[in-house]
Amino acid sequence: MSLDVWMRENPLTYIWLGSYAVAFLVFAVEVAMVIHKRKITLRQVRLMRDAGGEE
Amino acid sequence: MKKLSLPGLLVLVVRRDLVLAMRRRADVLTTLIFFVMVVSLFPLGVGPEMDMLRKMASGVLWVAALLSSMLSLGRLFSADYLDGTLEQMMLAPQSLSMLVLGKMVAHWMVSGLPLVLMAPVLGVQFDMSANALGVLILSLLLGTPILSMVGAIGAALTLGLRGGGVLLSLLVLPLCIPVLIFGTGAVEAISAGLTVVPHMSLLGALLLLALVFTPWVTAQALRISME
Amino acid sequence: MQVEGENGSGKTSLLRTLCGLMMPADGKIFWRGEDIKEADEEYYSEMIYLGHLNAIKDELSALENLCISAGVDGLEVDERQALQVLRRLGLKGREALPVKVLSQGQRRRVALSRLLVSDAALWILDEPLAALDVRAVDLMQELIAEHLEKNGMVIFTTHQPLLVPGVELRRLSLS
Amino acid sequence: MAINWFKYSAPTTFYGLAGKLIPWFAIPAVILCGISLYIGFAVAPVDAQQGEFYRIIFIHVPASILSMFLYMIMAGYAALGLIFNTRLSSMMASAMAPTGALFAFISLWTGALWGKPMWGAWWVWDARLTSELILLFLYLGFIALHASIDDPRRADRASALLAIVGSVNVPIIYFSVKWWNTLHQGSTIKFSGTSMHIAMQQAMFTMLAACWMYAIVMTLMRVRSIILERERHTKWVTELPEVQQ
Repeated sequence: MSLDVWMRENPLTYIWLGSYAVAFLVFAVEVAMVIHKRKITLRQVRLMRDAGGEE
Repeated sequence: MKKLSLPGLLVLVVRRDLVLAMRRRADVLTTLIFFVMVVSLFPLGVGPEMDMLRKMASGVLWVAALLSSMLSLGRLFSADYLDGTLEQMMLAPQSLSMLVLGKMVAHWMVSGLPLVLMAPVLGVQFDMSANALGVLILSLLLGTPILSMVGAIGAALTLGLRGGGVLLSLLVLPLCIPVLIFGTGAVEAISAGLTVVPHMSLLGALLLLALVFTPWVTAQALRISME
Repeated sequence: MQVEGENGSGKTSLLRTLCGLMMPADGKIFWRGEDIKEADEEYYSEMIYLGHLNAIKDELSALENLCISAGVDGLEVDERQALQVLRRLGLKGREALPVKVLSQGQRRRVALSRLLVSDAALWILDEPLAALDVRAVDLMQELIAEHLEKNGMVIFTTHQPLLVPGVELRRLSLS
Repeated sequence: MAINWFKYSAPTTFYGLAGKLIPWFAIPAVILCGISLYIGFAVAPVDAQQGEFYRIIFIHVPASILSMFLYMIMAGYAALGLIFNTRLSSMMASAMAPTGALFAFISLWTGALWGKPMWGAWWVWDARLTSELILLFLYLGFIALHASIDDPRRADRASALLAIVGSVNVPIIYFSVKWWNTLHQGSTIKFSGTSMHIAMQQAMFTMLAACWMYAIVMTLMRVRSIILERERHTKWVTELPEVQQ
């Protein structure tokens, strides 16, 4: 199988692309999601405050 | 006026749920038919080689039993919840755990016991030996009550939620894995000529643990869900 | 005591909180000087709650329903007594029918029958008169009067006027 | 009234505290991660048995450890929230769940990638991999239950109960899976089979520390959002500088 051969010839690329890149991608996505969530929450809170102020 | 004792209460609740199940027989039958169907589909899916089927039999029967007990769990509390009976149970001076235990026992008798009784017939379809069949029935007998009891926790937590049925399976199935492992392990052990005592005693221990803790946990879950 | 208020003013919530089905956001509820959270069993054996829902099973007959719900309340009721109670509530001849064939008012009566077999001192009734006809309302007034005579307490909500002869009702208005 | 004060203003003060703590964990997390990668790839020697492939463990093992510890800590917080009715601990529990689930996922993913060159198969029903998978299911159940209940108080309490039941079950599951595995003559290759070089240990422990810091940062950031969301009706939230602008 070609993947098997390739993997044995380029172990470091395999490790980096397969494990570390994926892991760091997951971390990056999580960080992005958390920051996005904070932005949305802040916007919601402001909307609530503005709506409350008009009442 | 006479006060009802705790065992009396247990009997009352079990009898009530059994009478209700008998008057709504279709529900009980669908669970059983589902079980039979899932088990019968496996040979169609993997082919009729008897050797393979004999090997798979215990696993197939156990997984099917697990799935069909999930199917009936949703109804465990929801009917009582909708018509207000559950509310009354929470206000009863007796311990809610006892009432919950009664409902668990009734649920097992309605949805677990028929599966156990049906298992030999299906086992024969898979060409199981008499020994293995006996062990399988014994393991189901010990294991299915645990499924009802652990499932009751999930049923109480998902009470009245939309999409409760799927969620219920998602919550309960991982918790049932040890039962599945020990149950099928026992059958494999006897097929390999080994003793089944450790499997059975572990299943028995799990059953005792479940018997002690799950009614109380389920009662707490009901209180959380009913608030 | 009669609790009054518009729809959504919190009557049901108040009653549910009183019987411990809901936790108060603040404060405590006392029964005979004890917090109901601690006096769990004593409180619940002296209290009976009837909510919007009838808490009866469609598949069971009126008689079975009464015996079982009394059993859940911790009381053993013999058949003769149960039949008597059902008869008094005007369900004569329908005791053995499954409840699903009865009318709304008749189901409400089955639910009310629990009150008559219980010896609870405190009745908490949410809309007890819903779906009841004039005769049943009269009967309800009679029942409440009897209960009060036995030094009982009743807390109820209603939109209909409920007059109990010889008793001054206390009113609590939520608005 | 000391307890009341604690109960009601804890999220208020914690919001600010968490904000101040985040950089103190975020920066070391990045630095430690860098150090670990340097040691792991430049210093640590090639393993005699496993060749270069063993270097996956520098991320795999910390991720597995984190996923298990986070579940236990989450269950602990959930129990605190359930028993003492402290809102902050319930919020912490729900803030930790996604991070824990992601660590479980990373652990499974890297485990599979390690397995392919070692065992010749992406997935082997090894006791540890299987338990990790079940742990991921438990996380998903917790998150799904929390998400499907609208009332936040009921959501907190219900999922807390689930987390506690799950944490009681985790040892039973682990034991049963391990037993099942030995019964079926599973794989016997183990990470710790060969004695570990000191540099390998260093790389792994620095990465473990980095992952801890990362998990703390994520939890704190998420809990800040949750606090804002739950407390959006209160005065202190509307007076926050980040809301004012």
